[in-house]
Amino acid sequence: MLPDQLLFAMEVTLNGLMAGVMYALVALGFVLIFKASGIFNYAQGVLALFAALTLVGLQNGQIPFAHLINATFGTKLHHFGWTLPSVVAIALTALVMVGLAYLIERLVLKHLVNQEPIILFMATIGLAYFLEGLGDVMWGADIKKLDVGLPQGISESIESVTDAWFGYGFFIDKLDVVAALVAAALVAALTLFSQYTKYGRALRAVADDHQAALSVGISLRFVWVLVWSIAGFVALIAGIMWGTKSGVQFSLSLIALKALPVLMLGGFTSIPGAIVGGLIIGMGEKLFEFFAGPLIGGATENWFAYVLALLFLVFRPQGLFGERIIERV
Amino acid sequence: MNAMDIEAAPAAADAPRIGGVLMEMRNITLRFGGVKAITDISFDIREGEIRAIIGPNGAGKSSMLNVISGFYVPQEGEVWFKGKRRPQMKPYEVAQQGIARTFQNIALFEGMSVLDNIMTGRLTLMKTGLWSQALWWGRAQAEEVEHRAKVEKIIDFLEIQHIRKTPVGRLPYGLKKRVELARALATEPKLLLLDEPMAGMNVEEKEDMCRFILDTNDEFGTTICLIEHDMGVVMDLSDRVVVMDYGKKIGDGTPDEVRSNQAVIEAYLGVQHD
Amino acid sequence: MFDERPPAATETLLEVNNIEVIYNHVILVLKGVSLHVPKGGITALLGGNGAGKTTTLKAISNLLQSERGEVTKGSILYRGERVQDLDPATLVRRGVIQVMEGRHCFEHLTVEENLLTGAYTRTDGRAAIMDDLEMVYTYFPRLRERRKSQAGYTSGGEQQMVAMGRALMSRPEMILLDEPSMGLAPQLVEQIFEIVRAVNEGEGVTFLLAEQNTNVALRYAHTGYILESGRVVMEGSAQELRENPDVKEFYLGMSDKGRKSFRDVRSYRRRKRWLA
Amino acid sequence: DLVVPNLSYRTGPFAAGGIPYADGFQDYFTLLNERDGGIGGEKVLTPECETAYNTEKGVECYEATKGQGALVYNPLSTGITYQLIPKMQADGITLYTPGYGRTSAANGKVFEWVFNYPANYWDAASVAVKYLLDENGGSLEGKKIALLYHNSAYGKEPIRTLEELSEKHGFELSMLPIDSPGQEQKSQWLQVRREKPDFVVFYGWGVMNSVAIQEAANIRFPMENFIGIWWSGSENDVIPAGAGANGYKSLTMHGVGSDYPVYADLKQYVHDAGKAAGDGSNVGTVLYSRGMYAAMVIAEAIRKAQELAGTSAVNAAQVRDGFEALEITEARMEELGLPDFGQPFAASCEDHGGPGMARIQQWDANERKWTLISDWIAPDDEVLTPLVMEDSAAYAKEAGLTERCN
Amino acid sequence: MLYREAGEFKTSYAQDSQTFPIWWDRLWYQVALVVGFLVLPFFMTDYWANAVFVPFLIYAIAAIGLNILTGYCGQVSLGTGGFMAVGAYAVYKLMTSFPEVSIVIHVILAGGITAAVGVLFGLPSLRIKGFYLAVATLAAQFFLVWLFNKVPWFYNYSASGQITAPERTLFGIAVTGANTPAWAKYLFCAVFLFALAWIARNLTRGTIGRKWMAIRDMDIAAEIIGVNPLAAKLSAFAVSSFFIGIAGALFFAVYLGAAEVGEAFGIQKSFLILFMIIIGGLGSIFGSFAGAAFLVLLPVFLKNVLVGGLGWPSDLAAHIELMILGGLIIGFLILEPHGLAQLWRVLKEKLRLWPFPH
Ligand SMILES: Nc1ncnc2c1ncn2[C@@H]1O[C@H](COP(=O)(O)OP(=O)(O)OP(=O)(O)O)[C@@H](O)[C@H]1O
Ligand SMILES: Nc1ncnc2c1ncn2[C@@H]1O[C@H](COP(=O)(O)OP(=O)(O)OP(=O)(O)O)[C@@H](O)[C@H]1O
Ligand SMILES: [Mg+2]
Ligand SMILES: [Mg+2]
Repeated sequence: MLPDQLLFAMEVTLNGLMAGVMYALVALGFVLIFKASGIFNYAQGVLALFAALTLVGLQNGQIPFAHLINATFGTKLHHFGWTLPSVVAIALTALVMVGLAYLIERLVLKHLVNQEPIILFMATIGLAYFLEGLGDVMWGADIKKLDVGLPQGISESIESVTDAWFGYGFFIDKLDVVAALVAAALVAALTLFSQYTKYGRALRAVADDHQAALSVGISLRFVWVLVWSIAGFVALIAGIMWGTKSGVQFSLSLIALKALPVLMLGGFTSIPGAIVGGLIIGMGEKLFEFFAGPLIGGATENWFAYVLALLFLVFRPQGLFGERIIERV
Repeated sequence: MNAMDIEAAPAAADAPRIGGVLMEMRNITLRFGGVKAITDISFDIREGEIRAIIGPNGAGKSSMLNVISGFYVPQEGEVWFKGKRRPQMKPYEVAQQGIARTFQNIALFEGMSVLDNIMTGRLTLMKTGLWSQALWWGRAQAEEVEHRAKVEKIIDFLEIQHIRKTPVGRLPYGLKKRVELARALATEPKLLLLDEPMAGMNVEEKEDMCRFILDTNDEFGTTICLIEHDMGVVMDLSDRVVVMDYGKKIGDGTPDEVRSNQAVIEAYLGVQHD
Repeated sequence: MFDERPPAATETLLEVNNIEVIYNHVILVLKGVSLHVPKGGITALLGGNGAGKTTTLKAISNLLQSERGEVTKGSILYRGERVQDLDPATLVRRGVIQVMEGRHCFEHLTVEENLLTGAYTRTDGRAAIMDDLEMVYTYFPRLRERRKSQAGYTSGGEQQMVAMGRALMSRPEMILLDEPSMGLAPQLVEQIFEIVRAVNEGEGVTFLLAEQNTNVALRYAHTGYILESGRVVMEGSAQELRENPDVKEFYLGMSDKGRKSFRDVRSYRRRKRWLA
Repeated sequence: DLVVPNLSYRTGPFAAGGIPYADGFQDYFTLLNERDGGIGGEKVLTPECETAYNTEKGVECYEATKGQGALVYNPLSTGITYQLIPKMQADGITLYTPGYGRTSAANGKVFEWVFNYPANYWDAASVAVKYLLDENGGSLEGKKIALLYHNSAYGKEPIRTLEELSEKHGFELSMLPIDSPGQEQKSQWLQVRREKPDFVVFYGWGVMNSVAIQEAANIRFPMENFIGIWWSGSENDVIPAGAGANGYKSLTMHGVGSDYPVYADLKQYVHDAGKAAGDGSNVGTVLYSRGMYAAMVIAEAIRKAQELAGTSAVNAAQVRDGFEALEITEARMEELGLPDFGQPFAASCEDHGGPGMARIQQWDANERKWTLISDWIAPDDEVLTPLVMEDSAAYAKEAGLTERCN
Repeated sequence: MLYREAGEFKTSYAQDSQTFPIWWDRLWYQVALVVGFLVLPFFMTDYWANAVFVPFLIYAIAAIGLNILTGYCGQVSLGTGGFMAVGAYAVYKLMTSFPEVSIVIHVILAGGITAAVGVLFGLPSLRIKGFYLAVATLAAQFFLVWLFNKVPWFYNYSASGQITAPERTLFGIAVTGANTPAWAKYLFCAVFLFALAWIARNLTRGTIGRKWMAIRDMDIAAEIIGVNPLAAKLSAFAVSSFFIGIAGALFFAVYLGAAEVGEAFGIQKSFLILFMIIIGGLGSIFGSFAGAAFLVLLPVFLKNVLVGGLGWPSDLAAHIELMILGGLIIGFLILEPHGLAQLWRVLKEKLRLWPFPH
């Protein structure tokens, strides 16, 4: 039998890896957009929130903008009175995300072609504000429960198997296992897409040089709608996972902050980097909290993730898997 | 020689223009991963001369300048400057030694005006501390004015008075090149490295540029090492020419020697047109 | 080398009528430029720095918008149709592609991937694209050697080849070529112009090329325009231009006694007559 | 008119808690206006100002509303409370912070303008421990209690108290901070798995609550050993965890459910009349009741002030006197249609904190409702009073105040 | 013509490099000073001071600070909130430990301490660039907030970790604490802002400013022409943090009076100040003012219009306010990516040409 401390450490490590997968789901959306357009999309977290809100709203048959309508016309609307099956609601939400991508391109990105990265970054922050307000106005600011039928709670099978092996049943959340599977599938699909298809190449070309991409006939509009749609879809998945875990409301958008160190460590442009970064960050912060937390007062996760990423960066300034930064004169 | 003073008499006319060896590259080899950009190249630059480096695209010419600037660190070989072996240096330390340069793909500070760009050339020479600058008292202002006066002379010299206050981002290409030269001159260099100073210019502008280069060389005795693809310019201006191809040196000598070198003709010049 | 060729055709492919271009709502750069580019020909757009050559090309390919520039007057007709309001991608699909000044390669893509992006708008199948890739590699053997390197790390000349090759990959009807010779070794300049000619003759591609290197440009072009400060100051067949004394002096660097040495131009020159 | 600004938060990370509270607060005053024509014949105005739980916006709201003749503030945020204490002291306006805010404000000798009766954070910690003592036959010797808390001023408040209590009762205390907003609590709950505390005392707010309850259910921590403070015991917190939340306990300082006579009036005069502040879905929920309770106490204090001043149009200083002289008896609560809803209390010059009692409620996931499972439990004043004195004395020293009531 | 420079000739280089070379600008500047220092204080009410002017002045200081780092030196930082916290906690510790020393000195020292911390966190900037650096500065943000929350020494062991500013006077008038008159708050901050803006202007037009800008525009080229990147970047971090530290100190001591680190100096603050400089204009001191004014005024204005004017429920108004703010940010960026300052410059250029269109 292994000593307790080691068993705990193993459990923490496993859970850290799982948490990392959850972060990576958010980071993936960032990577996609950055890769394809050089835009550091701060709104990714809000996108996840917006997707989750829309999903819950559709599922429960909420009337969008009910509050606004009630306030202006003195009506008392709230629900249509129907509920939608999860699959239908998810499909509809995905459509909404595509529509949103289209609008974002139409109203924002189109006018910012060829601007410096920081300007685009700012624009996504504006977008984040806007979407956050919009989400609230559309669906209300109260906390909502999201249930699309994903399993949740301790996985008994893992517990009993590990109990048989080590004499100690590990705790793993079923939801995390699902998230890990989904993330693996997403990463594989997206990597293949970006590396080996014509559109994937176009995405990367746009990231490098907007003007040159235009000049060879790549339609920025198409590429951007495409990539924002994909990112919206990834956000929807992240929103489902996180929403199931912690309910749907404003704070969901803050998961973006958990994705940033992941991104930084994995590299802004690498899809596999998002996953590997997520795993390292998740594991690192949980282990640190577990061992050092009690000594220095706990709640270290937020900053430790960043410090960990920073340490990696000092040795590899472009992240573990990031593209080499081309420095020439 | 810190005599960027325009009024100061140029080097005595009868003294030989070209002096001893100023810089020497010994057996330089530079690799990027698998790519060998420079293979075992040696050559020297004499004080006061105009030395050209020519060669086909990708031969490693710019890389050679980068080695001199300290931006690339060669895997093998030594750099000798003013008779001493130069230890490995950061690019800014190299600049402080009196080596200035321009860049192949113009590297001006796009967000600043022409004047400010040229003033950056004086940075290594300005000495006031943070405090004095913060308060804009005493030394800071006096120094600013002093250096401004020097810069104005360079501006006059290169005939760019009218665009002094224009942000460089808006300038046409040819003027940008000229501003870049001004910035390099502002550092009062001992050795001036020019990476394709005349690329993208028409004949008229090339003529102007040649005039500036020759004047700089003449009046301040600045040693110049230039990379250029226009053979007319190279042949007319330079005292000696190094020819590179695929990272190797295939020729070195006076323009006439090089022009008639069969290897050079094959690798680079091709058939002569004019 | 000066083989006199008659202009290949007389039909006008592209017509630019008296356009004005303003940047940032305030900077007026083109002050009424008109061009007629004959189908199947090579037309050179000459002029000094800042004359507006690049701006003209970008106005045609509609890349201006992304630089906060706009065409405020005049019209641009391609095969008789107004193309001012199309987006650049549509224009590429219609056969007009631009090779931008300063190369603009996709730094993080490999050389081969760069070339493949040129075929983005094509729908004629992978095999045809691969054939053309092969063709580009035959034109530019150096690229074949470096096909797997990131374009950002290739030398200036190599990048120019990538940019040219990339444009060829789109199987264009017309190429707008901006300063193809910039920064290239003389041999390569010749080579690139030879390729231009080969493509022009072999595939019937029309070229509108902006050049500083008047000497070479006029040797390969059929017709030419000279632009100064946003206006066309001279136009004509390549031969006429070549023989014009002003062009000789200011653009070809020739005096009555043949080529001047760059060492001798130090003392002063007269100004151009038309700028008086 | 009587102006009682409602600094609420219906947006931002804590909106889910802020909305029902603000509704209850607003609705009660609407009821008074509609049914009784206000308080003592004076209508009550409750201009609402959105703070989003953000201190700067809170200050802006305060400055924007104080000029309208504001009598008393109840910002429902510890951060904003800290901000306002010195300002309101200077401006002479009462700050009423039931169940939150600065605990040592219970000492009226130092905090002339602040009232936090009937109970505060430290009371809560003490009541929770008392309850556990009762459950464990009067001794916690050798037991382990973990404090799981919102890593902010609010969550850190009970630490001192619990430390003292752990010394007194011999239980082992461990600390598990959670950073706001607290969507990720894996580490904390793994820590719980490792340390196996007998009880977890919980000071959370916002999403942190529901996530904690969910995670506790996930690791199969026995819910009956998991006790939240009254800010971690609303329907919002338990419903998301579904059946897993069954048996979760929390403190409360007032009754639950809508079986009180006042709700009939609320329905008649407010909701059915279309004058409700929200969409009406929150009526009878824990936080709605709490908002209403706070409004009720404020109304009573104003009534008292009118009585003392002999005029119905009281000013801010008179309202403060009303607060200080306020006495709420069981009989009065009955009159108000809230029999046995809150604890009776009487304030005085020294005592701005009330008796500090609380009851325990438990969640029934099948019925989806809270049930009270204990009677009023009094805190351990022997431990708390010295702490209050110490902290208020420190404040008095820092702010250069001299004690009153002597 | 409303605005012109014709007829103004410069006869010395010093004159040519003055801050407002054009007479009209100089006039406006002087009018603003007179109004700011001699008129406004007499009309200052609590509301205007606390809701508008004091936050504006303090944010303007922070924005100038960040603009030095981001706008002039090109290093994007998201650690502003954390650095403001350093200033706040430094001034708190100084005020409570040395009550007899003048508050002015405390505030300046707080800036100095922040500068030191800033340099420390600026070290990675030598290797890490662009957005990677921006994200890396978040390490500072989160770590500092955690530190001040965790170590009781910083908040003098108070039960809740809140810090409260004791009353301090200057020339016998309270400038911190609850009894401070509105005008005193305002003037105290205004003087700091004026002095700091003036210093910032001096630094950015001189040698050091050029070094920063060179690094910003093209760091490799800057190094090759002789700028020591380490020194330039670290000095930018130091100066910037000095400003931000002072802003943090004033924010806590004068404006809020009490603060809790996570809440007052959280990541939102970092973003807010970054917005200010981008909307105002990167690399422009005027832009820092404009951006701060815009983002302080806009929410107050919207709130007054939506709730006060249109009578909407406050929550709906708050949500719509978010949408409008987001929309405006995007709108501004589309209209003029280089911020209000550039908008202003273009306007002036147009005025100069007026009535001719080009
Ligand atoms: N930082 C780098 N990393 C990898 N390869 C590089 C790097 N810099 C240069 N190279 C390679 O080294 C070779 C020489 O490049 P260099 O830029 O020195 O050529 P050049 O002689 O200046 O050519 P040109 O005349 O086209 O400018 C090229 O093949 C180039 O791709
Ligand atoms: N984006 C822009 N904003 C403002 N002005 C511009 C912009 N682009 C070009 N200009 C100005 O327009 C004029 C014409 O520029 P253009 O690039 O078209 O010249 P060119 O003939 O191509 O010159 P070169 O031979 O140097 O490439 C120049 O004066 C230039 O400063
Ligand atoms: Mg080169
Ligand atoms: Mg051009």
